[in-house]
Amino acid sequence: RDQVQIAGSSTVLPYATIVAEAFGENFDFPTPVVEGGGSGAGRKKMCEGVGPNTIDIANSSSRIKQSDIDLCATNGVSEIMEVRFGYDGIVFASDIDGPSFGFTPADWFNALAAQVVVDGKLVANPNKQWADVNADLAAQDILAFIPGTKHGTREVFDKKVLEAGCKATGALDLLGDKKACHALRTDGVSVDIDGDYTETLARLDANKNAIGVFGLSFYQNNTDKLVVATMDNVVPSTETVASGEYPVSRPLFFYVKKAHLGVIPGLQEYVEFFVSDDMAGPDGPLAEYGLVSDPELSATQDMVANGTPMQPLN
Amino acid sequence: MTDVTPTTSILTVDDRTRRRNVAEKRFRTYGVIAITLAMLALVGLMTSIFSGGLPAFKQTFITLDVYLDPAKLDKDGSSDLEKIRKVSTFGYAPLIKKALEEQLAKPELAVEGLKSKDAAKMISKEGAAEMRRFVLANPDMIGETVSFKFLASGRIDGYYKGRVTMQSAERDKNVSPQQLQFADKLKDAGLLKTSFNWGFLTRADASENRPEAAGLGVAILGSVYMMVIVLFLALPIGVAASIYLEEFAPKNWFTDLVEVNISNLAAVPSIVFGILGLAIFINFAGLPQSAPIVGGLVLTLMTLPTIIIATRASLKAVPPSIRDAALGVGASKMQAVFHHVLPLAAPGILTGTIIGLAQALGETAPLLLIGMVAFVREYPSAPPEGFFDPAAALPVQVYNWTQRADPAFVERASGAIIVLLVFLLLMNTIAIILRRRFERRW
Amino acid sequence: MSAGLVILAVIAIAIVGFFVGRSRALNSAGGDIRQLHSLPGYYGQAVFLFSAVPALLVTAVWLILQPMMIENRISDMILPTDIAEGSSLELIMADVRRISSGLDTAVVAGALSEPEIETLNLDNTDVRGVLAGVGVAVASDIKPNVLDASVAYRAKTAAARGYMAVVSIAIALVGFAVALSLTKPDYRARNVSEAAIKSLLVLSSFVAILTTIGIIASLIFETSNFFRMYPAKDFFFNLTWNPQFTGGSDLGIIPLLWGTLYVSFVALVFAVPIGLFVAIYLSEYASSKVRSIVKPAVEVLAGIPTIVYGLFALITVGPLLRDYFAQPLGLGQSSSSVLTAGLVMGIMLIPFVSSLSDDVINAVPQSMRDGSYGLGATQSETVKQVILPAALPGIVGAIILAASRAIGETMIVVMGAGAAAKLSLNPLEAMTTITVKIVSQLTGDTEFASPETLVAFALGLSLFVITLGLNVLALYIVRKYREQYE
Amino acid sequence: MYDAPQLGNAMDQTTTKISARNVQVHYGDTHAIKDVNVDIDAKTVTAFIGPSGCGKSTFLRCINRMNDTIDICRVTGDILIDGEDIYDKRVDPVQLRAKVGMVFQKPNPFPKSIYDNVAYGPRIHGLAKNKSELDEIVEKSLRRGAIWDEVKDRLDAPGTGLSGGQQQRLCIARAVATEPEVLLMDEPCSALDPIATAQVEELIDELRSQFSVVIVTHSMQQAARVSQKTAFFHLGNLVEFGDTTQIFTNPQDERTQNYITGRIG
Amino acid sequence: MYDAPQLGNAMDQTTTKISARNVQVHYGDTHAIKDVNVDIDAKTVTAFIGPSGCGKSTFLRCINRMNDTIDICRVTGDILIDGEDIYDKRVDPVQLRAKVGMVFQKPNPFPKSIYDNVAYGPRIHGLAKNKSELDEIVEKSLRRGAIWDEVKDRLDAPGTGLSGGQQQRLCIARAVATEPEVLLMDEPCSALDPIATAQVEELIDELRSQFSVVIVTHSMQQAARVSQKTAFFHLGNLVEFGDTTQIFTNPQDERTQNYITGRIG
Ligand SMILES: Nc1ncnc2c1ncn2[C@@H]1O[C@H](COP(=O)(O)OP(=O)(O)OP(=O)(O)O)[C@@H](O)[C@H]1O
Ligand SMILES: Nc1ncnc2c1ncn2[C@@H]1O[C@H](COP(=O)(O)OP(=O)(O)OP(=O)(O)O)[C@@H](O)[C@H]1O
Ligand SMILES: [Mg+2]
Ligand SMILES: [Mg+2]
Ligand SMILES: O=P([O-])([O-])[O-]
Repeated sequence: RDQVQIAGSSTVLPYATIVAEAFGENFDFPTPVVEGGGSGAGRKKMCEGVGPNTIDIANSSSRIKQSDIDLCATNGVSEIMEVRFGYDGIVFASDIDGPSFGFTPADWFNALAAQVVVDGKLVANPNKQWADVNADLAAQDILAFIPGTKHGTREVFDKKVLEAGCKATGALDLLGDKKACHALRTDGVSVDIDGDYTETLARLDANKNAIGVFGLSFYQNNTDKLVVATMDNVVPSTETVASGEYPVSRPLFFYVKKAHLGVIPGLQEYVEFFVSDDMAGPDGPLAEYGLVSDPELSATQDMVANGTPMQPLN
Repeated sequence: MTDVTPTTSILTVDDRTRRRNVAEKRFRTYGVIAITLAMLALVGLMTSIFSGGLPAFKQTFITLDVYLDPAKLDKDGSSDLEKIRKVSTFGYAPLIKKALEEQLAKPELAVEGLKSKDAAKMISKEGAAEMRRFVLANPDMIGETVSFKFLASGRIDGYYKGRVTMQSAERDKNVSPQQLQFADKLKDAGLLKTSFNWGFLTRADASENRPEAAGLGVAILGSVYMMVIVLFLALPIGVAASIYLEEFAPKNWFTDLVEVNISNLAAVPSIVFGILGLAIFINFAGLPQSAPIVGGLVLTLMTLPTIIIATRASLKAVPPSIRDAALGVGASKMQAVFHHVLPLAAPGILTGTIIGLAQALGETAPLLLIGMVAFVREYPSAPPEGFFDPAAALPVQVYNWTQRADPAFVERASGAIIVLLVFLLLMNTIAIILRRRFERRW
Repeated sequence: MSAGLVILAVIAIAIVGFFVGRSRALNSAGGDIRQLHSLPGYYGQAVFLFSAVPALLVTAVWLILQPMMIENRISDMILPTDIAEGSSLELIMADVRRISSGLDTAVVAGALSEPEIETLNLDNTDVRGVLAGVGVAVASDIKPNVLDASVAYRAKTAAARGYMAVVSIAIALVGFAVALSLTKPDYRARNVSEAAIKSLLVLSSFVAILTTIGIIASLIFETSNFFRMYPAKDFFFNLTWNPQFTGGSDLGIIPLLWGTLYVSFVALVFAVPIGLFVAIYLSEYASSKVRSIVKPAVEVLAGIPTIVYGLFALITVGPLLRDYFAQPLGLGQSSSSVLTAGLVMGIMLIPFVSSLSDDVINAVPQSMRDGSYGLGATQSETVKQVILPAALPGIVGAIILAASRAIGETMIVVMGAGAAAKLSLNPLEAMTTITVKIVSQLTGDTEFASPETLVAFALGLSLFVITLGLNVLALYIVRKYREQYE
Repeated sequence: MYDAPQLGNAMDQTTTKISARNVQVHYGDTHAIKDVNVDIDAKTVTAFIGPSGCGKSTFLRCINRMNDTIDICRVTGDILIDGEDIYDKRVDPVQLRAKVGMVFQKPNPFPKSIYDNVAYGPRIHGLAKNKSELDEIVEKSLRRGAIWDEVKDRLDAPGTGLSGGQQQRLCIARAVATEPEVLLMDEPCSALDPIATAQVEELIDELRSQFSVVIVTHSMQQAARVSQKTAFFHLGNLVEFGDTTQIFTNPQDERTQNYITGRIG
Repeated sequence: MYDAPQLGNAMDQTTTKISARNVQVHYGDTHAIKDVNVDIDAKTVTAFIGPSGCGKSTFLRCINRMNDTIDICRVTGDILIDGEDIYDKRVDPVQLRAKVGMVFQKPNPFPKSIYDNVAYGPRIHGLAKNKSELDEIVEKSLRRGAIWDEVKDRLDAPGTGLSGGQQQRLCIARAVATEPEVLLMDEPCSALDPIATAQVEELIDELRSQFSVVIVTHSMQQAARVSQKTAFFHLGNLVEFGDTTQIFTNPQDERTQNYITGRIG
């Protein structure tokens, strides 16, 4: 096999293809083959073993899990390199012709949670319109398209929006358990999307009064159709995410099978090229597409150059 | 009794016949309605596919004279190819920017408020790559001014296809009204043209940053390879299995089991065939990831039940007297089947093949698990080695493109569907013609 | 001699055998075909088969057994100390195989020469580097014993290949000779070659069985893992499907099963009548010209990628049904619904029903129609009472095909019916199917070894068993109904 | 050899039931029927005789427009039944065929039970008010078809599992079950033994009291026995038509003579 | 019941070609052939007569094992051809059928051209070395089937577009084209006119000089004309078997007598 093979997160996929394309153009190696399929599936594939019919790199929009590392170990993939190359912002947007919104996590919790606090007591969610949730918001029926439970984005939504809202409204104290904050109403107001952001966009098109959850880069490519909502009065952008002002974001990774380094032609070069300033830097094509560049990129570059394997998860 | 006058005239239709004729008409109308519905659905779908996809076959190009500046491309003037090779595409981008700056400086082309950095964005990022390829192939041209026909970026292209308007550009982060004005001026100056997009059929896929450069070349090859495998495996195996089950197998619980089993396989979700393919062909047999051979084998297994069910149904429909006639002149059962029964069952077999291949050609889910739903830019080599090289497939390309953020990919996805349908028709034409030949009544 | 060359050689011998056998048969009969038991071609085929089949079988068995035998011996060369913690003998043997084939590659690429390999040791050569240079991946640094084992493995393999070539070709030649000696006028060559063809046919029908076994085998392991993490009782009887990212999910199959059956049913309600009427009209009423255009045109519906149907459902049909049907009737607000997905899927399934039914209806002998017309039946009466019953087995096949496709469809359901699992009778509500969930649980972000992912395998296997049951039922019903005919 | 016809009813009152004028039939390029003119009387049995392939079946099929179902078949000229042109646009072939029944040359039972084969016609024409009436019709028809005794115990068995002669009689029973005014029978006794043949001939004679019967036969004896009128076809031409006794005793045309005496085939 | 005949003494030259011993045939529950024993001589024509549905076709189909193709049909007992049991495991039914040809009761031409219909047998048995030999065989067979003149101009036309009698003769031509040693003919002349019938009878007579012919017929006259031996079946039983002249002039069994004189059917 003479080309690098990569699989995993669909969030990372666009970045990986941009890098792969540029890599193929500028190096004498063939362009790597990049597959989507989801972070979990990608890590599983990487851990299937060592050899030409297994992949070299797993893209992941969340950190690798201990169970994956164990699986890798049982299949002889003992050394893995973890590369964090940037951040992904998650935004809330609606149809451009509708009203614009300014949310807080508490608004989302009150709009979508199965149980909310009314007069200090937990009751089944009675809110019908955004204005019921927060008088400052438009009097528009609540309808939200959120990522399905298999998406990493959902995990971020659960943690950074719902849990934060849960705490802010005081529901956490009554519910007692963080996980209970994740329970959503089932009356069709919150719709899980198993597909991708394009499906969410199409659904917004069919339901003009809905609000969808998107990745920052996806939104940036569709600013003529979508109007983005602020969160805690912060407008999402690569800058506000990088500075940490905009709260809803997550790191992006890829994992390299060390046994293949120096064996699969171009693998080392690809990894280095990916994290180079030319690509992943704040002015590189990845940032242009919507990646929030990692402020600690140079540390990553050093790590890649040294081939430092990953330390055990703590 | 002796009265010979006719009971009824046949020229006047009696009540009961009238009622029956109404029923007949109604029945016939149902048929017409059914066909009309099917045709309407077809026309509706076709219209939406074609209206969405036809623009993909046109592409906007910008012709520019670019000075291949030795100061950038061959810094030490050594003309050493190794060193020229070191200059990456990032090094070529400024040359394009410079060339545009020159155009922008011309009074008739000047647009107020348009920065040269933004003007450079009107040219596809593929432009730099094309220039680099050109220079590496013709290093002696460094220092000359060369005219390049660059792809316009997706948004500019979209402007001439109605996807982007001045209004939408106001709100669009990736394009500004000034850029559009400049494009219009370039057009007036004859530097910007729209022409047929051969690249759409021949180029490989491109990344999110350059939808205008994305093409179907690799996907078409991958689909061809897979269909060759499917056709040459699924058709013979399917027909052979059906012949055995229908004509030779003793009718007992075991053949019942096989029959039920085959119907059941038809109901297995296609992704499960992907799981099977991953387990058996890649993990067990050690075949490579992302390769058409694995895709073809998986699709073969998926198509088999369709062909078997169709073939058996049409073998059943051949009247036994034909078999008797052949056996009666001393043909063996095998000869009777191959000489007489099979030709009569051919229309049904071909129908099964048509439907089975259509399904196989359009299927994405099983390919998901064997690594074929991927970004592949290298063309697979010629068969048989090519069967083992990574490749994409047409439905995969459609699936990928519909998931991308840039709206230009939506149009390409529809264009890819048109290609897929044309491919399907080409593939099926032979089958359709053959089927018409074999159709007969007796 | 590589395995490929051996196979080619055997086939070449067999092809020669075909021609020799044929002409020998002709000669033995003095050029008079009538003296032969079978047509001369059959004698040729018999020689072909005798030459090729045993030799190829031996080659195949040899190719499978050889690595096992050799590995058995070689694995003694690996000492327990060579096996690192967390690793296993199997993994090391995989390395041995990879290194030895890598050495071959290196020789071909000119990076190593045969004499160099004989004296190869880790002190004088950076083996890993050399192999990497020719693009062969090796898991970790090579230990001396592993290298020795690899070299030995390579040598033994080469020797075994040589024996194999000799043995296979010898068998082919023996088969050739035996078959030729059998070639006499009264030799039943046709029976031999037909028996061979028949075994091919039997083998082909085993492909279907093997596929089934393969599917079950590839699902059962992870399914059992799933049931170790998640109680079977809950999976089969829990009425909610609500997977969570972080665990603690409800994974009841019932709502998914309901959705599957409901959506498929709705799709068939559209597809079967329309498809049947299309078939009837095309085969009984339409002119051959209309038929030759409409039939392939309808078949295009089966070739449109399902994603197009999905978008059609999502963007056009869904909102339409919601605005003009669901909302005015107060039946719901959702633009995704069972009805949307069923309707759109029904369109896709039309050709599955129509084309095959058309073929079998067309195959009903004309004398049946004549008999009915002669009694004064109208065309529709003839169709309903004579032709459809006569064509029933084929039509059932077509419907089974359509139903199967409906159950297995993903994209249309995701976009048309949504992704929410629900138990409801209202066809205008969003629901989802087993297949959709198999795809979404299998491709996602959660870790693989979690019940949320593994449930996909359990769903696949359950669906397999359920459809098996439905098929048995269908066969039983058809049998019972069909008995009065034929 | 020939039995003299003992069916000498007075034939002066007969009226014309079917008349053919300049009928021509082509199968593609084959000219199968050449300009045939004939008047077939009501309440008589007319026999069509002639060598194999001369066009008897073709002409017979014209009379109830069964040739409509053969794509390549073209019929020109007029055929009148009760003075009405059956090729008229207003004519409903379905109604015509209900009135003009047919027994085909090759027995073609439906792949249904024996009972359903016979009940099929009465059902579609609504001849029976209820099940017991239908049972009666079926029994009566099977009796008339001279097959009741053989099949009465297995009415539910498939009609296709009968012997050749039984199938033929089943088809006769099926045709008479709809009570047509004209019955066209294409070699109805070809597979029947003498006794069964006699029974069918009896049936034909019985039908004649009300209806017209046209029968194609290769047996001169049979023609002589059952028919009052005989038409002799040769190579697509209607060579001679007249009273059966006259045709067999005193043929006008040489070809008829030759055929009857066994010199041309 | 009628038992195996011991009357070989009178005809010492003739040898037994086919002998059936205790043959029983069941179709599911129907007992179609009941314990039949018969010896059929070489180089003779044997006629099977009997009322419709008595089992003639069934027995005929046993002789070349065509009944194998009917699922529900069970045959017991032995049938020997040239002393060899054809139901023996070692017997290849294909070879048997090449040796024992058959003309079916219902004409069943292949939906192919007339030429291919006839050429099919010779092709699969390799009877012709080249195209012109094949042409010869086809012409000769069609001539023997008394249909050459009618079809010689349209050998490429489909066999299914022929008239009933033409199809029947085509099937006869197809059967003789393979030159079988025994020819089983199930009512081969049922759709034929007298002349064609005479020609086929001539053919049968000609075949007799080398082969055995078994013919099922409903025409007593035909049986008397062409056969040397006659077997009378009734309700599945072989009632009587003997020289044709003896059967027709001096039947031993009452049932035979009744059938011949037209009293049972
Ligand atoms: N395929 C079949 N399935 C069931 N019963 C059958 C089948 N074929 C024939 N029979 C029955 O077996 C008996 C003998 O049939 P056979 O065809 O041998 O009669 P036959 O003597 O040839 O009569 P015919 O002169 O009418 O052709 C009949 O009662 C018939 O109904
Ligand atoms: N479907 C057809 N296509 C073409 N030619 C046909 C067709 N049917 C009959 N013919 C031809 O038309 C002529 C008359 O055929 P027809 O069936 O009327 O003969 P027939 O008198 O009934 O003969 P038979 O006594 O053999 O049944 C024949 O030459 C025949 O070959
Ligand atoms: Mg006829
Ligand atoms: Mg019979
Ligand atoms: O595809 P994801 O793993 O990024 O959701």
